[in-house]
Amino acid sequence: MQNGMREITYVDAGVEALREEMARDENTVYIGQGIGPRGGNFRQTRGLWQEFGDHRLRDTGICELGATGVAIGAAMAGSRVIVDEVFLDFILEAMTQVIQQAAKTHYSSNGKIKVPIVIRGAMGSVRSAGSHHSHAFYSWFAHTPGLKVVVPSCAADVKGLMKTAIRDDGPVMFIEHKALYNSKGEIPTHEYSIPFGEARICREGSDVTLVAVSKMVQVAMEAATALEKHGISVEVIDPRTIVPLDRAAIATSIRKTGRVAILDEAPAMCGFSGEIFALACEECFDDLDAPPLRICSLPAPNPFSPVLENQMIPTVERVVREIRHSLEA
Amino acid sequence: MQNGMREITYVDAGVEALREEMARDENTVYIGQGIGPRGGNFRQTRGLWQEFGDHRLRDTGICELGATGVAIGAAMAGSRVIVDEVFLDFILEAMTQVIQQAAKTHYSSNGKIKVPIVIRGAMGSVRSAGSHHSHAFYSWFAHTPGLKVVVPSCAADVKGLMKTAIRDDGPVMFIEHKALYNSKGEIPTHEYSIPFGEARICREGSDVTLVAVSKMVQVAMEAATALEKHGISVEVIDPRTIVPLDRAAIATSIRKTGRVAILDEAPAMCGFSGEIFALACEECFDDLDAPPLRICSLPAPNPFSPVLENQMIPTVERVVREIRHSLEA
Amino acid sequence: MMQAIGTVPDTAMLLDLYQCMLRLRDFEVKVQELYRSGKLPGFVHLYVGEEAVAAGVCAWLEPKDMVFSTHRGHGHALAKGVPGRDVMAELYGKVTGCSGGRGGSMHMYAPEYGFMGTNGIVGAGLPLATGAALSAQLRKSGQVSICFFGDGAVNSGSFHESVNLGTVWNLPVVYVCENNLFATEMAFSRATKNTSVASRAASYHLPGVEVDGNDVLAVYEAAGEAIARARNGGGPTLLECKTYRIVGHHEGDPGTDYRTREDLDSWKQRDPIKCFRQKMTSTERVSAEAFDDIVRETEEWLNDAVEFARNSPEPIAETVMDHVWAS
Amino acid sequence: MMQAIGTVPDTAMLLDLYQCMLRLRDFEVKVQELYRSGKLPGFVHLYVGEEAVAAGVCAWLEPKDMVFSTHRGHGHALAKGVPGRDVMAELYGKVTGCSGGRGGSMHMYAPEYGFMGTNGIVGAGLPLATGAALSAQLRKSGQVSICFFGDGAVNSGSFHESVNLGTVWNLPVVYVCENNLFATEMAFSRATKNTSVASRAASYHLPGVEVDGNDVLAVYEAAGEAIARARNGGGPTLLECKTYRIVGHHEGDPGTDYRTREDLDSWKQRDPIKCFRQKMTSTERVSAEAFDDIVRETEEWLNDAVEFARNSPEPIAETVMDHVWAS
Ligand SMILES: Cc1ncc(C[n+]2csc(CCOP(=O)(O)OP(=O)(O)O)c2C)c(N)n1
Ligand SMILES: Cc1ncc(C[n+]2csc(CCOP(=O)(O)OP(=O)(O)O)c2C)c(N)n1
Ligand SMILES: [Mg+2]
Ligand SMILES: [Mg+2]
Repeated sequence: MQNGMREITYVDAGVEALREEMARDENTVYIGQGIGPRGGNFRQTRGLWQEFGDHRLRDTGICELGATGVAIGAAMAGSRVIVDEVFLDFILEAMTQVIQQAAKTHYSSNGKIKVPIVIRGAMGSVRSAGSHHSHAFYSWFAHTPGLKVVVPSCAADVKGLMKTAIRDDGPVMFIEHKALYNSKGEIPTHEYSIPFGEARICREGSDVTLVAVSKMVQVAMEAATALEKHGISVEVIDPRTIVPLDRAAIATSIRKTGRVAILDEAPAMCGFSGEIFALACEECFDDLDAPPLRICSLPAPNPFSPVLENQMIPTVERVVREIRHSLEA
Repeated sequence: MQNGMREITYVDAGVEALREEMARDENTVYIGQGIGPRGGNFRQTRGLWQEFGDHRLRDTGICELGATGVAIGAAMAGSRVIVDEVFLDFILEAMTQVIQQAAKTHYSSNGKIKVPIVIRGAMGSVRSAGSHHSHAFYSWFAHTPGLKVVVPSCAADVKGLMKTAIRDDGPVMFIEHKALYNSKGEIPTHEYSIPFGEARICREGSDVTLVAVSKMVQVAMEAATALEKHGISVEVIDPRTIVPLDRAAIATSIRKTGRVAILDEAPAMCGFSGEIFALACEECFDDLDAPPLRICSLPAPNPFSPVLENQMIPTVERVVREIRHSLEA
Repeated sequence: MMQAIGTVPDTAMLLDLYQCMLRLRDFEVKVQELYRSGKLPGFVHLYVGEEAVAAGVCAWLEPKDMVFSTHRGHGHALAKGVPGRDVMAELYGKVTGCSGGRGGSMHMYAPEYGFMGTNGIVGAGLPLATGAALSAQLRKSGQVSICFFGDGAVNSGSFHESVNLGTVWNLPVVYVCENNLFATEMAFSRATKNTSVASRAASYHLPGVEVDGNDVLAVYEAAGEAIARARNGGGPTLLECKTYRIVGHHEGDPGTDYRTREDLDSWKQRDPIKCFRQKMTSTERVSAEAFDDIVRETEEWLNDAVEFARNSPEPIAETVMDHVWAS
Repeated sequence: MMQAIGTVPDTAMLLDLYQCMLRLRDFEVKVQELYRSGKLPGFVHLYVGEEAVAAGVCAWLEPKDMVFSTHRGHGHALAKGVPGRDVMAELYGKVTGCSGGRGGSMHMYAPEYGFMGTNGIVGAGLPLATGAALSAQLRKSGQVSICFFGDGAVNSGSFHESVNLGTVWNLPVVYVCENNLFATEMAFSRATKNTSVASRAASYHLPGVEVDGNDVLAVYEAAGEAIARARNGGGPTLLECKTYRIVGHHEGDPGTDYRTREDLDSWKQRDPIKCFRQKMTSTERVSAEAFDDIVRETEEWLNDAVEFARNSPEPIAETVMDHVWAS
């Protein structure tokens, strides 16, 4: 391990950020289901209740609509709030509060009312969770003016971006990936935060730029390693935040490689992959040797059968195959 | 007026389709707020209650979540259902039922349970309705596998597509535009329906393809007329349904003109405009003389002030300016 | 402004209540006239006939207290102390409006007066007000949060989830239902079989109280108790004020297709302002002259607000993207 | 299968109830074993301890009647008549499962048996079951719609909006709350101040009934009345069955961090199957031999289901896009 660094899980990195920020500002409250004594369904609040108590860790019954609205109201009134939907899927119960109130109030009030809230939820497929528990519709929030959207792919980003999210004076969608919570990564030993809108080059390469977020960054990295054996040098770039989006960094990479592929756990239609696609052409049309390539989940609800779901969601094999094919074409 | 045609408003065209289909199948029920004796907030069910009665026109209190879930359950049990959110904005109360139940059940049940439901709502900006009543997030539903998405721009399409929607055995999002309800158009005098997935060339042209849906088709047509005076020949194409999407027709037009612009009342980020952008490059990269052009609403909540909203949403002037600029560049 | 519970309001308070109700009434009647003559963009829902509720409740509020309102919220804003100029200018969509012209009738915000917003979404204020009360409890600020909502919101999940949370956490919030018997054209008795809102408090175990929403003194007393309970750590109250809008649902709705002339007329007989003045003068608690002075002041106050709004500038188009993001 | 209300169930019915409960129990114990040994993908929530509810309710149902279930739904599916083979194969994710392997534990559908689905979303079944009842009313099909839901769903807006609509429209639906006192680790008494679900019926004006959910005969009788009322046009009923899950929330949860050993043990004493058998034999209404025959049959039935599931093929990867669209 590099010195000044230590190993930690993706989920514990979030807990650390929360502990530091809740200790820093006692006007910060955390609302959700099972986030108190239980420490979170994913262990995402482990130890916080013991440290900050019932008052600041507010367990609720099953009422995402009410709990999310309560969180927004508390933020409007001057508290800093984290509201945890636990599974991102359950935010579907509370969309009216997220879109109509959290995203609009600062603008409609002419900047008079701030809504410093982090809306947290875990997205994506994990262990055949099935069609109700595997959504990856994070691009919806990017399509909604007024919401910032964070989709971290590793422990270091979870901690640094969570701290920035909590300190932000507006609503931030903090969307982790269920399947990453137990993954380990290195983070700095000293306190730090990561600004929004700065993409990370996860791996340098010269033949093709591969853009991915969240769990698909893992898939992209493995695919890049495999493609190297085929003599293809892949640059993997992770925007880390969709809003704000680091267009410059992505464009710079594409200009360098002349090609871009977008890897997404969500279906292609009207999503993130189309946005990066457009970005590539808007910024680098004359530098593109080929049209951008979209490698996305097939447009189906998530099937329960592992055999079927493995066919639906992009795998390392599929990424390797499609990128090789596109370069050989 | 052509013979075999007659004039009717966009809203009445929908009423006609509903009357014909409800008369055709007595197992068809319509659920929503103010859709009974009142005849609909937009007059979108005028006369139906008098004809079909309380049993088949089910007025509810303010409970979009319950009403939408009830509609889906009734469809699962074997009825044909139209559920009216009235303002599309209010579907935010019911997203969990639309996304988790309506869109998933046919797939998750291995095709055993059909959900023949039309989920209706009026989108878009009208008369400074403000930030809570002006959303155009139709692309969200296109991003959700299992939902078909209809966005009609004229009376003839409303009637023909509504009939197809009601007869469809799966869930269909039928998204009209508030500002079009009173617009007049010609429709055939004989009974007809329009299949999904067939784009309409609204105007032929040779210099640039302009893709738009819903109210933006009007703006596109006016802009095309204005651009003609500047010697620019615009082909306006309206996909009419986003899912299924008539990729072939759009691609054919782009190959012909060599250029494409997408006009959208929604913001660009992660939306419909990016999808058409990708389509253009995926299908016609080598035929494109320039990167596709996106002309979308600015990414802000809808302001109340007409002065501000007029600046936010694409106007004929802006479309003319941006297309001229892109062609002269 | 606070008074001990039970004590009858003194003359100053009686005049305050009258002034408040009259301002709300005259303001809305003016808005109706301006809207009909095409001066105002958007849509407006007028508070005419329900003034006793806002007046009786807000009489107890301190500036730091917070009010969450509805689509029918001009009256709530004025009663909480937002200047008529700021409200009227917002209805004109002018830059001097309380939301700088970005909001309009259903998006008025004036936190500087403790007014946390009208709202275009039915039921949305319920969790928001509950959350504001949670923040007040955490900050030990002594603030009370008031949630105004209509009978139409009672059948929504927002009501159910919010009142339950407010009760579980014993929050300083008062849920004030303005039960005017209709949600647009939908009679409350058609929307549910239980037409008592106060009775629903039993489902959550918080106090439920019903009062005549057209009797400003009855509202004043009941609200006083509920607000004192909230402020003293006694938790939330569900206060149902039975009232009636003697105008249409929104400007443009005659409001007579779904309500009988007789009902409408009988409720006009129970006009909260007329009745209050009549009662006060006949019992000689307040002199007609004192009331007349207020009538005159109110007229000047209103003219000033309209003049201010009319003469204020439009927002500048190029500022459209301002305030999408905080800081 | 229908019997006149009030009549005591005959011996055949007593044996049916026992068989149903035993199948549900043995099935879940087997699922637990299979899941722990890594044979099953996904997540499972077991019905152990609550068998009397599904058995007592479903005993009254005809094949055409419709049941809407929850995340804890294996028992509901079996009690409604879905073959053990179809349910077990679905848990294996096999193509022979009731959802062809596309669904899994929380997405089991067998409309051919009137089983309208388990559900991954708490509260989602409430409006769905209400809507199915609306369809039955429209089609005059004589079907009854049953909605099983847990105490956790009671605080959700779905409960509030659905029960109100079902009551307003007088629909043939029975809302069966399986109040096992906990939603995951959240005690119902922490989630709300009113721990009686049946009492909430007063808010909507429908009948509310509470029964001992561990006493199959009590559930049987109360459900019989509610189902007859629904079938005869008398409208919906809210039936609260007080029970307890004597296992964890889902496999993996020991279920003891938030519940005391004492509570758990005392509820194990009230095991619905043991108690029923004990009562029947001691009162000599049913012979031990008759029960033992059922124990044997059940074992065979279960082994057959597991064998079938184990030997069934996996879905074919290339079929992943099938059934996204109807027809
Ligand atoms: C969630 C939602 N559904 C529907 C509407 C449309 N709508 C606006 S006001 C209104 C009636 C509200 O009735 P009530 O709550 O009783 O208030 P009142 O108008 O009587 O003051 C409706 C249905 C809305 N704004 N929000
Ligand atoms: C809308 C929603 N929120 C949260 C969850 C996560 N969840 C699954 S089961 C459960 C507890 C349900 O408790 P209850 O309704 O009492 O049923 P029980 O598990 O006790 O049978 C929760 C919170 C969910 N599935 N859906
Ligand atoms: Mg009302
Ligand atoms: Mg429970």
